[in-house]
Amino acid sequence: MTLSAFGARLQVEPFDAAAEQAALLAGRTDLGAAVCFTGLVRADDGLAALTLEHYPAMTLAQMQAIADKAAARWPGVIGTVIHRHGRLLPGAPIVLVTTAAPHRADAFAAAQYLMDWLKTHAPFWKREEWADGTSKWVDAKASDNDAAAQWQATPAP
Amino acid sequence: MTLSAFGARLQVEPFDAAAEQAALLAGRTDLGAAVCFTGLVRADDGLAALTLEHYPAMTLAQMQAIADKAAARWPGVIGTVIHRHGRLLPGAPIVLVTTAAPHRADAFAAAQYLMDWLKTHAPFWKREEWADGTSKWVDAKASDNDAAAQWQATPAP
Amino acid sequence: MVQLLYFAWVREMIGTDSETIALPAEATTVAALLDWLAARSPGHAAALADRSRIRVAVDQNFATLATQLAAPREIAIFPPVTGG
Amino acid sequence: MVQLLYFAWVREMIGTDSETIALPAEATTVAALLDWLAARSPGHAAALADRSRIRVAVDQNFATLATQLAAPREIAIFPPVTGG
Repeated sequence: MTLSAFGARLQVEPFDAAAEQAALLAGRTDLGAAVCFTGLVRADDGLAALTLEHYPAMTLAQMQAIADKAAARWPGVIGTVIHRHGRLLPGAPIVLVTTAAPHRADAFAAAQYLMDWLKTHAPFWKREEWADGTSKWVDAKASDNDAAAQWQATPAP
Repeated sequence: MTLSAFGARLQVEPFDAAAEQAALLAGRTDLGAAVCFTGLVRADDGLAALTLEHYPAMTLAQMQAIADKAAARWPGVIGTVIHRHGRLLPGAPIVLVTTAAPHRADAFAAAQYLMDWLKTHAPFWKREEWADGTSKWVDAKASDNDAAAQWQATPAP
Repeated sequence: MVQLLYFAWVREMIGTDSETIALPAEATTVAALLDWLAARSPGHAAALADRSRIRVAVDQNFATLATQLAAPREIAIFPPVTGG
Repeated sequence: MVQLLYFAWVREMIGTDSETIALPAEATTVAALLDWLAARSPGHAAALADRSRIRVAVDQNFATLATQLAAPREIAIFPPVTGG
């Protein structure tokens, strides 16, 4: 057993999804399912770049806390959560959640739970730059909050 | 536009999940979400090997048909489904479903839909070899049929 | 002539993965074809003994015991699929 | 002394990402601290004008306007988080 079933990292540089998944699966023959989610910067409506600001110590601590919560909720699931910060261009990978479990339902659920939290409650602030040279801070979104809220409504397994 | 939003393949050799996902994302900046599911052979209870037999023309045609159904149900989602056949050892990757979409909910749903179908209705027959030298054909499982059935109960989006 | 294909333990019990037959006149449905096939050899009989464990595809479409056979080219007989 | 940290447009409007202050006696709650801070400069006043758009963490835990301040070491003030 490792100390935590889930690792969390914050970094500027890109991540290697295949290497992260391979690290989860190394030496294991009890894991029948591996899920890998990659979030990418969309070039919606002429977006030129996205800058993510974070609160270094708190953001990482909260990422690790939600990862530990996922580990407690889905025992047997292991995973890695990596979030990038700094300035990112359209098409760039921004977040990776990779999970592995004996069965696919748990691997999918844990990955979706982590993504719903990351997209809503993770302490990041996004600044959008547009093709016309303007830029603005993004407001919090209601639809993502709804996705995160469903996990509170669902009874714990 | 490609001819089909989803490709389906059957092969003996391993697949390269990262390359398949990269092919989906190439040149696109409208896709905010990429999901990759890998199914692996579990060494449950001393399993030594798993052999997948299939009905070549029909199995591939049915895989392409369900992939096209996913494409119709989740417009804007693209993906690739690869299933291996032949003899596979514990820990070996056996199936890959990789999807990409503007938003994560669609990418996750399409991948889960395809996996639920593949695990139940895809024309494969599995023969298990055990550490003690015995082997037997696997019977159809009720739990996987339940997972696939939920998609019929859910109204189409 | 019809190509018969067998998979998994149906193939093993019959002892071949395929055979080509002239469809007998009485084999107007899948059920009737299975009855006729079961009489071909002890292996056929054993493989087809429990019809609830037998699935059939006619020209690569899933069929039932009641499916009518109208000039089929390929009939596959196999256990319930176990998925990928 | 307390380290104040500012993020996103709060940081931009105040004009610095951090400052160290002696916590004033009247700043017994988050709300009272924000009142005191808003009087420090036009930038502070503008950044903190709409309290419904301000979130606060005390020693890296989310706080509310009513949270009591008992010897905090680090107070962060920022807009609602927009997630990753």
